[in-house]
Amino acid sequence: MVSVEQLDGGLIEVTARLPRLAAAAVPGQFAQLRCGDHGGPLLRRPFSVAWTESQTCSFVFEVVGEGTRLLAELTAGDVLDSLGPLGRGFSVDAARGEVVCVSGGLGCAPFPLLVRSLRSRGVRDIIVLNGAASAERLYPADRFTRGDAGVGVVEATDDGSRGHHGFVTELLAPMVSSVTAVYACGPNAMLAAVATQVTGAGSPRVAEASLEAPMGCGFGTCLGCALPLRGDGRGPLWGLCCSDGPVLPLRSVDWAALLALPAADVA
Amino acid sequence: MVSVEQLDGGLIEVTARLPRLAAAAVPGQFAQLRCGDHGGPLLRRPFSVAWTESQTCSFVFEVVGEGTRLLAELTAGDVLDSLGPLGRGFSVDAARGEVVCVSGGLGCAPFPLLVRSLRSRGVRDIIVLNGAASAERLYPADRFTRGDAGVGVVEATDDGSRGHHGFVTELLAPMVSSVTAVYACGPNAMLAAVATQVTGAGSPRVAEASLEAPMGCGFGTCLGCALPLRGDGRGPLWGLCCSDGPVLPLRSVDWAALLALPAADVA
Amino acid sequence: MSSAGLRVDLGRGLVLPNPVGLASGTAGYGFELAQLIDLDRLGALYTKGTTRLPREGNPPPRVAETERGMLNSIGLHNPGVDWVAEHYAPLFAAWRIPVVVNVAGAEISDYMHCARHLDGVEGVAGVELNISCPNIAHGLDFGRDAAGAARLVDAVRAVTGRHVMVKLSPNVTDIAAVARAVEGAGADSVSAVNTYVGMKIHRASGRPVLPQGTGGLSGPAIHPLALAAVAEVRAAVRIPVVAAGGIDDVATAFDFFAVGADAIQVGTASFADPTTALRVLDGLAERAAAGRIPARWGTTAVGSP
Amino acid sequence: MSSAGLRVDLGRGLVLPNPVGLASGTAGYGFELAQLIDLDRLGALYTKGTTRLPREGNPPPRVAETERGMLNSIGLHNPGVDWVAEHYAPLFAAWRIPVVVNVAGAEISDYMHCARHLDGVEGVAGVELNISCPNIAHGLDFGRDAAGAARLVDAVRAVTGRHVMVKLSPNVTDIAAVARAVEGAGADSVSAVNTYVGMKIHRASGRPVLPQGTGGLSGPAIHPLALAAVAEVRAAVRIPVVAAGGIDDVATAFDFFAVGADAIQVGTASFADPTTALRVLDGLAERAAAGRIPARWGTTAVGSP
Ligand SMILES: Cc1cc2nc3c(=O)[nH]c(=O)nc-3n(C[C@H](O)[C@H](O)[C@H](O)COP(=O)(O)OP(=O)(O)OC[C@H]3O[C@@H](n4cnc5c(N)ncnc54)[C@H](O)[C@@H]3O)c2cc1C
Ligand SMILES: Cc1cc2nc3c(=O)[nH]c(=O)nc-3n(C[C@H](O)[C@H](O)[C@H](O)COP(=O)(O)OP(=O)(O)OC[C@H]3O[C@@H](n4cnc5c(N)ncnc54)[C@H](O)[C@@H]3O)c2cc1C
Ligand SMILES: Cc1cc2nc3c(=O)[nH]c(=O)nc-3n(C[C@H](O)[C@H](O)[C@H](O)COP(=O)(O)O)c2cc1C
Ligand SMILES: Cc1cc2nc3c(=O)[nH]c(=O)nc-3n(C[C@H](O)[C@H](O)[C@H](O)COP(=O)(O)O)c2cc1C
Ligand code: FES
Ligand code: FES
Repeated sequence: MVSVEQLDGGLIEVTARLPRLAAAAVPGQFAQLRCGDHGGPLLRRPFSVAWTESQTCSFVFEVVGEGTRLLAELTAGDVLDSLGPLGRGFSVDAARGEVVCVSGGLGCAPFPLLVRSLRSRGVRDIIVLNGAASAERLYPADRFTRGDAGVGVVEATDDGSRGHHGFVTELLAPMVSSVTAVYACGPNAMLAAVATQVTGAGSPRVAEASLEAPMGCGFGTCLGCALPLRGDGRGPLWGLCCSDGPVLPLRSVDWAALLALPAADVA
Repeated sequence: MVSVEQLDGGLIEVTARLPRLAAAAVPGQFAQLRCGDHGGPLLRRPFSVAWTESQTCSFVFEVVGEGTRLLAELTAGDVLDSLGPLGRGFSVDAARGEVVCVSGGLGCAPFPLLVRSLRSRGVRDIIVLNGAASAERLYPADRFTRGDAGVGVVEATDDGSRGHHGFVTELLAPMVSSVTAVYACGPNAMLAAVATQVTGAGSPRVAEASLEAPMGCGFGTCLGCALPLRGDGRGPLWGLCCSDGPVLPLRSVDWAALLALPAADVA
Repeated sequence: MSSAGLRVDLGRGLVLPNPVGLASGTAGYGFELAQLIDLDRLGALYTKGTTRLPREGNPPPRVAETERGMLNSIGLHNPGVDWVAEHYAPLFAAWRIPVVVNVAGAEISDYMHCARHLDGVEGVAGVELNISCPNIAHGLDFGRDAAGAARLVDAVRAVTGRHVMVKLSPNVTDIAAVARAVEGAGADSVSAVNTYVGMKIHRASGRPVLPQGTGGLSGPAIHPLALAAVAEVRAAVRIPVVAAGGIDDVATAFDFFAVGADAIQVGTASFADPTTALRVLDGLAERAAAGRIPARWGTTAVGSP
Repeated sequence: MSSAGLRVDLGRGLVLPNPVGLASGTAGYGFELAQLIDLDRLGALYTKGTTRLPREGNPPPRVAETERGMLNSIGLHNPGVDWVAEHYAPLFAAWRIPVVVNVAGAEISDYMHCARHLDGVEGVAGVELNISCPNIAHGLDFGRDAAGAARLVDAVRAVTGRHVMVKLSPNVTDIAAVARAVEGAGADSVSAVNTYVGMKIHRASGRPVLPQGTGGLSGPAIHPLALAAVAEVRAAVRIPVVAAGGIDDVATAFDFFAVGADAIQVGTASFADPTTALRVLDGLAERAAAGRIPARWGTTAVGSP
């Protein structure tokens, strides 16, 4: 039971009847989706839970390889096989007053759900800083706000085709001292840039990012999804993206080591 | 460009736009069909050309494994990737007057095309002896005759649910001496039974069968599709089903050796 | 589905309630999977490869997918044998599923150390000597040399009364020779196969995806290779043979019983579907109930290939 | 697509117009494929394994499909070297594509006989010694033993002035040692890999599908294994390395150039699509035209794994 929506710029939003996942998922958690049936890839692919209704869950992605190609081919009536919710989500309890979400590209995925959750917990003002390569690749602002006046979206594009011309992280600096929480999701370079802005004195109490790593299982048994965490100075300590994360405090990640790793894609 | 017709008893007839195959195929030849796309089986599957129109070819099969399951899933608009025509077909030149076709189960596949070809070459009477396990698994008689009064179909079923109760080969005995050609296709045991009826004196000049073997390529390069041919007495000589056959003179096959081989299916 | 009557006695105290186990490195130490499935119904849990000292493992990427297979280069990321004996074993002791600790090392003394520390520890049903890990320096030496493997087993045999299973490497010219050697040295059983050395290239850079260059290939792609290897091992030794390699349903598991395996391990398939081993077990129980499992899981005579 | 500038000189007179060849046993002696594709555009045809005397081959089934792979047990069905030299070579001589005759045997004298009979025969561009056929008795002995392989190459070297390529078996503990040994004995190049020993079980009977029990696994399933093997061979020898194993498009072919192969062979993929090798060649020519092929096909330094 699936519906597939093609957004501008190649973004795709798939909504499927997954009542148990919908009931259990907290913002920032992900599901392992099977792509294709027997002939499809051996391993599942991880996707953030982008939205839930009582019976359904939505995921946002674009086609980057075989798995996402098969997901994009789903049609109404197909069954989506999902395992989850998995991993640790965002800390929402300490957020108060104003918070900011920083999204880069497909990093938008966890934020609609996070925004709803924060608002339902009484967070007054939420600013979503949403960046992408170009205007048509921006996830639509109203999918973050869902008509809620307490949520604002500020956009940035690398090519200046909409909103701020430049990196989305450039929009963060002026607000970093006034918010109680920063949540980020996007490319590693963007996350590292966010991390440098939230490590000084007067930084927000909550500063977290959702990270990615190639996954074997998604539930902590294969030890495949290692991410470099800050160690004791003798090199990084490997944490697991799927079970220590995917959401991690920005200060616990060894950003230099992370940026030095080969790209996660294998194309 | 495909149409798929579900017949009774699990038989399926697929018709696809394959103009070059349609133009070139002679009765008894086969095509190597790709089943599914990238995720499907590595190797193609061989199917007899059952019927041709100027632009299309038809194939008859039932679902026995992964490849045929994927073929059965084809829907209108899908492309059928075919390699062929391949192999040697039936000898039609020497046939005159009366001929008989003996079909067992899915052995029906090559006969509609053969019957049309024989009639167009002036063969007066064609009897198709069509056997199957039960009535609903019989390929419909009118697909052999296509309304042609010069073609008769006599049916046999193992369970007696239609026509002669027993083996189709039992119907052959009374006519074997009066026909100029016997063409057979079906399970090996049936073909062997036909072979014993056509080897004595007064046997028809043409006595041929279409055989099967697991195939790697279908065009003579892998040497995978070995069939035991009559050798010089020191054991069988291996011929290639795909290029020496699939149609072979009944007398050139080493039936004892063939029946001693493990079944071709690998389920 | 009842799994009574599926008991497998592998010798020296290692009795599996049924032949369906979870392969080393694909089920951690069981804690995560216990949240997802009823672990206690299974026949055995083979833990992540455990070493003398804790190990951080290799830098990522540690896994990469191939055609119907996956490469891994985890590098024996594990908390060390002391931690396992002190903190995990007491939890294992509360489970019904026998836990076999997979042990790895670089020197014979490493294996001896681990075996000694696990000997007599409640909750540890036996050790599986991983002499075949392709992802650490020297990790393959014992597995690739029959004499070396025999020396290793001999030394470990001297320090433990527990069941000693030896996990064979398929990356060898003559797996039967290694199997015979470890049997001769006192191994109670062998398991086969570990992963095959493989590589994947990152197309944009032309460099290997895994920083170590190579990794271990597992999954359906290796199933036919593992079958041939297990058949060869079965023909070479009398001790029980525990089979692994590309099992993803009851049919692929049964293929191993057909070549004479005594028990099986489900590996990579658990990643995509953590219930795979339970499905295999249910299928097995169904066949057993229908009388479709002859003595010793229907061993057929398969000549040494 | 032009393929000018793709010439590969493998030494001792074996010059390939381009690096894309058809692997032994997957193109027969070329005659059937010549009906289906423009064979003369390709870089080399490696013939079916050819023996001293004609061979009938193994009883069927000879092929069986596995997950993204196939097993074969053809058993060197071939007309014998005399027939090839007398009847086929004159036809080869009329082709532009260099034809390398793949030679197999049970004894050193068999190989010597074949090499001698093919030496100086017009139309035969070289011999590829198949020391690694898993489908005949003794067929693996030379390929699995570095010293034996060296003796074989040494003996063949003495009776032919033609290019001698040695086809390595991957079913060994140390493929680099075998490669070094044959290089030392005078091989002009090596090709790797031949098929991996595998098995498939007929589910209804529980018996192997292939009457010999095992067969050789080829196709996409082995691609990651072949990449690791070729990388290891590349690091071990200085002579040219011709790579095979699971190539089914230009990307999978390029993976081998990334690990330092000088040329490639397309095998199993030709069965499903006889135009595969031409597609690979076109893709290669396109990349070459775009300057995306550095010297020696973009060899990157891949450490011995
Ligand atoms: C926790 C988590 C949440 C994610 N959420 C989303 C999301 O909501 N929307 C979205 O579009 N993408 C998300 N991703 C990335 C997404 O999983 C990859 O884009 C996807 O796996 C690519 O699969 P493919 O088969 O199409 O690509 P291929 O490149 O063909 O995949 C090949 C292999 O590489 C791995 N891989 C490729 N890219 C990545 C990546 N970026 N991260 C991890 N592994 C990768 C795949 O898992 C697979 O094993 C998330 C990743 C993680 C770890
Ligand atoms: C020349 C020729 C013509 C044929 N024509 C027809 C036809 O018109 N209609 C029809 O229904 N069937 C026909 N067959 C049989 C058909 O090819 C098989 O039923 C089909 O390959 C099964 O594929 P699968 O993937 O569904 O089955 P699986 O059993 O999953 O196939 C697994 C493997 O076994 C091989 N295999 C299984 N059964 C056979 C068989 N009977 N013969 C050869 N190989 C087999 C397959 O090729 C494949 O490699 C023909 C076979 C040959 C050789
Ligand atoms: C991610 C991963 C980690 C593994 N780690 C170990 C290990 O630590 N020790 C070991 O003996 N085998 C290890 N293996 C090998 C498996 O136990 C098993 O032998 C192999 O994967 C083949 O089975 P499969 O194809 O079902 O996965 C590992 C396999 C995988 C996929
Ligand atoms: C049906 C078949 C027959 C083969 N026969 C031979 C042979 O006679 N001599 C040889 O050296 N290799 C033989 N091979 C091995 C191939 O040449 C090649 O090394 C192997 O198949 C790996 O490449 P691939 O995965 O692209 O098929 C054969 C392979 C197949 C599939
Ligand atoms: S993906 Fe397996 S441990 Fe994280
Ligand atoms: S199927 Fe390959 S030679 Fe006949």
